[in-house]
Amino acid sequence: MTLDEAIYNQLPALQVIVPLIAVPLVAMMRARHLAWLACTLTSLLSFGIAVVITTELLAGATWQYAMGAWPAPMGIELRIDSFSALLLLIVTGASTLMLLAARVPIAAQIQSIRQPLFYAVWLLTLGGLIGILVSGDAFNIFVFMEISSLATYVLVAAGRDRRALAAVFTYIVMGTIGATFYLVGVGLIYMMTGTLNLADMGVRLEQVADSRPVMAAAAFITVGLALKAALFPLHIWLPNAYTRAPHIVTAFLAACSTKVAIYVLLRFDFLIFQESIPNHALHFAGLLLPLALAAMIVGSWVAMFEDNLKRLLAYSSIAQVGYILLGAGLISTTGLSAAVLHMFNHALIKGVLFLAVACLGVRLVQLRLSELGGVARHMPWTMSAFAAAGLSLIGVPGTAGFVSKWQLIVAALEVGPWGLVPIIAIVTSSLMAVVYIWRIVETTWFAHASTAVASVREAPSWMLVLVWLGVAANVYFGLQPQLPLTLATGAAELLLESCCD
Amino acid sequence: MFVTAAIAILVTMALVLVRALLGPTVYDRILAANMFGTKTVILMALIAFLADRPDFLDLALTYALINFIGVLAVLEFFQHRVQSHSDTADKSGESR
Amino acid sequence: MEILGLFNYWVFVLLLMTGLFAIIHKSNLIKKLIGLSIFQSAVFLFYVTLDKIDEGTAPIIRDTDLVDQIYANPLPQVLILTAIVVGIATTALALAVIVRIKEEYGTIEESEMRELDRYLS
Amino acid sequence: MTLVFGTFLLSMMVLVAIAIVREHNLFVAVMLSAIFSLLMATNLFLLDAADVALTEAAIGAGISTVLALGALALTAEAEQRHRPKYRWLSIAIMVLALVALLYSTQDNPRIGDPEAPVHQHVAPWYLEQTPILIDIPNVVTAVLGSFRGYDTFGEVLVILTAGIGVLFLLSAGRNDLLPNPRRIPDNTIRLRQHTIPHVIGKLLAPFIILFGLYVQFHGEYGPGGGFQAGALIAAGVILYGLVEGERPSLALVPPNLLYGLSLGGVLLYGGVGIASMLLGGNFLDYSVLMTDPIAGQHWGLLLIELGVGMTVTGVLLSIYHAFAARDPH
Repeated sequence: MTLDEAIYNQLPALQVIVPLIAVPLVAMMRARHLAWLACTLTSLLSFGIAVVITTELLAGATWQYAMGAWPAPMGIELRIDSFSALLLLIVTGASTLMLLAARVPIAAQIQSIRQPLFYAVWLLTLGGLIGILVSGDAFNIFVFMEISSLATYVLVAAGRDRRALAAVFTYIVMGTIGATFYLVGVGLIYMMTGTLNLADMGVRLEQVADSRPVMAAAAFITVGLALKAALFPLHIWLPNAYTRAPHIVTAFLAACSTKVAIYVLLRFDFLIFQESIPNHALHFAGLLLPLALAAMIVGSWVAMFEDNLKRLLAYSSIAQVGYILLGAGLISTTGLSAAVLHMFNHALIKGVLFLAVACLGVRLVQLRLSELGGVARHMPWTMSAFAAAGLSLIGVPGTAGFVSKWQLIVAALEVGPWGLVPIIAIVTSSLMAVVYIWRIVETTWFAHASTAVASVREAPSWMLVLVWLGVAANVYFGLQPQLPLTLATGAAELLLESCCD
Repeated sequence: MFVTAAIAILVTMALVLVRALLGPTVYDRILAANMFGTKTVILMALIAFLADRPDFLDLALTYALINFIGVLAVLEFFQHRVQSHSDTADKSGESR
Repeated sequence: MEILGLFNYWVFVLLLMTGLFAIIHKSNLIKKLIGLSIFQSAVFLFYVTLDKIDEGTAPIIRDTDLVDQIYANPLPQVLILTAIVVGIATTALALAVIVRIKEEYGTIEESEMRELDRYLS
Repeated sequence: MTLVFGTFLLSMMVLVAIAIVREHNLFVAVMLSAIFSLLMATNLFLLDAADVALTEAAIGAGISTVLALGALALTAEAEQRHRPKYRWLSIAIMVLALVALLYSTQDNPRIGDPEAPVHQHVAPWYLEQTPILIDIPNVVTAVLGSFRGYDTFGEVLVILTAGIGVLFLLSAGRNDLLPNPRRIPDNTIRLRQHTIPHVIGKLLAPFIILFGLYVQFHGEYGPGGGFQAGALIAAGVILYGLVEGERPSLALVPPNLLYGLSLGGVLLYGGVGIASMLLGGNFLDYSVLMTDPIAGQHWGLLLIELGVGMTVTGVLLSIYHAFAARDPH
């Protein structure tokens, strides 16, 4: 075995271990620039590993790795398939992009001696999220969920005013309830099967199908993860946490944190409960579809009247969670692949939008729409990037947002006459998105200049380069959606493999 | 033999618990917490013998040590509060 | 005796709900946090209940000549060791947040914090 | 017999939990929580979970009580009475959920049922194979350290996250990350004035630390291991701090050392994993560390438990000092 092969075989483990091992090293550093550099390079390396893994998995295989070399149900197994690969790309990519842009905004918001700790916690968040995605073991997912959650709380609490602390406390309480519910659910399944390995669970649950503990487990896990994913009406922690966190942190979290929870939710519901609970698909859709539709309408509705720019985008995110779960609730290959694709596209869109907000945040303290009048005339590059990403959010043809919304509509049409309801919701919610994006564009470009913005300059050019890189990605994946589409279709087929249709 | 002892300990624990829950002063509760810890240590030792695993006396030892630290911490912080705001601490002690 | 065979699960459910009640109904942040730790403790009880086996003893293997000795299931114990550590980590972090909240707001009552923020905005 | 004991103890536990929720004096609520933890630990012991009982006693009843008291000293001691909105509605929902959950437990396997699925799959393998593959008596340590060593790595990172997080949060607006012994006002009264607790505490502290070391290195043979040992050692140093005051305690074990211990423990754990990768095995495959796989497992377990102990000691003490050395005003 050559060295290349040796490293190649260890890739799944390296994917998760590289950021985690770097944590103590970064935390030891005293110089903030060095800490930033180390953190960014680590994240870049993780992204590289994710790219290599993805190219391997495009064919639709799964990659297994036994931790400690113990065979699967006894030891912990890592299991990467095209669904996890797509999410890995999102998480590591978003982290790298935001870190590259982070130096200036973070220097402005966090004291220099605390910055090494901040970057160490960032790597913990990244490592925790990756750990969830690559894991094939139910309890191991809990452990990594807690690493990423605790680290996320700290990142959010780094926000500059006291309301960040209040938001974080709510977030801690909600997050812990969600995680504990998940833990109870896993315990109930363990009680009925004696195993913690996800694949093994799926097989062994068939023998105890239709028992009350399994139903309770499904309820606990679905509710717990819906709480983590901020599904309406369990979203109350999200707007404040997103609004009060440092801007770059918001950009990172908006791009990936709720999506990882949705990933785990879909895994459990489709791969484990689907077969063991009779009519599970019906229950799942019956519960999820109305909530998803409500989230789409309510989230967009609130966003239309919101004054705070970050809170506005946070409510828009709640609506987007609705889109994703709508696709999943249709329980068809097209629907699921649309959902998974929208996870990817939404990460691209929201990442860019919040990154543009971070650019604004470098120059301005208040991010209320009423005080941003005419800011675009001073920061044209930032705001045109914002507008471009906004178009993608609305779903204008030629952008990434269009592809996944189109897929969603196609999936809804397959359902028959009832599919009209989701289509109406999608169209309504998109029209609302037109309204709130237009409100921002109108205010920032055409409104009378307020005094607060009179003397602002354009954001640092390095950040602009990154924002526009994101915009370019939005257009590229709008015109050439093959890569995410292949992975998403692979994921959908994988999830529905065991299902009825 | 061990069973009888264990039952006696359980009854004592219940009695101590009554004091801990009813108070009325904070000092009662501190004393009750301390005594409850002591009873737990003995119960632990008894269970170890009942289960025929006397090597688990380690656990009872841990409990004894931890209990001591816990009570000292309570006293320390309580004293600290009495001295820093003597009014409020007394009131909260008597009102319950 | 048979009726007590599920008693641990009932206590688990009761504790879960008691904790949840404190989290939802109390305005004091420390009280909420204590509720949260009762909520988490309930799960410890649930998991460890699973490991019990009649006539069994703790899974620390004694002299090898006792071949027919039955041992409890070690796996839930390992999981709960982890969960306890997660619990203390969450508690410590939340306490630090509460201390900071007290310094910034001057109160740790959620209702008062909300009032104060309303003035600010 | 144990079933009856358990029922009795569990009933007491429910009573204590309800009392905690109803109690308005936070100081008393924290004390009752300590009693709750002791009851929990006794129950865990009755359920044959010796390692968990040890951990719950050291962490639940010991460390978390001390931390909560430290935070209380900085915040408030009484809860304000207030009447939440929609009280009865949510109580009704909770009672409904309670009934639903109680209903769902009816199909659970009876406690101690040897036929329960958990005793059929995976667990028997651990009990059978541990003496053969790892050759240590404590199966819990074997599962924790080797079979599911990756979970434990995650757990150490959780603790580290909490440690870094607390330091990060509490350093806001300050010039140093770690508590600085020279900046702490030495006017705190502490228990130094009271001779008996002072003498006993000072006498006991080294023995607690010694006992902690015993638990650390005896973890393969009896209940215990890195977590319990770390908590005990931290408790010993905390005891010293309680009776002597913060400043001497920080001078004895400097914050830098504690920070180094926390990070070093994670590095040691991860380093063992990486070493096994470099020697051609998978991550955390200790068998490749030595020519004899069983000796490799022994060494691996010893080292990772040491890493766990280091991180837990370092983090718990750092967190304690972050609270205790803080000026309440």
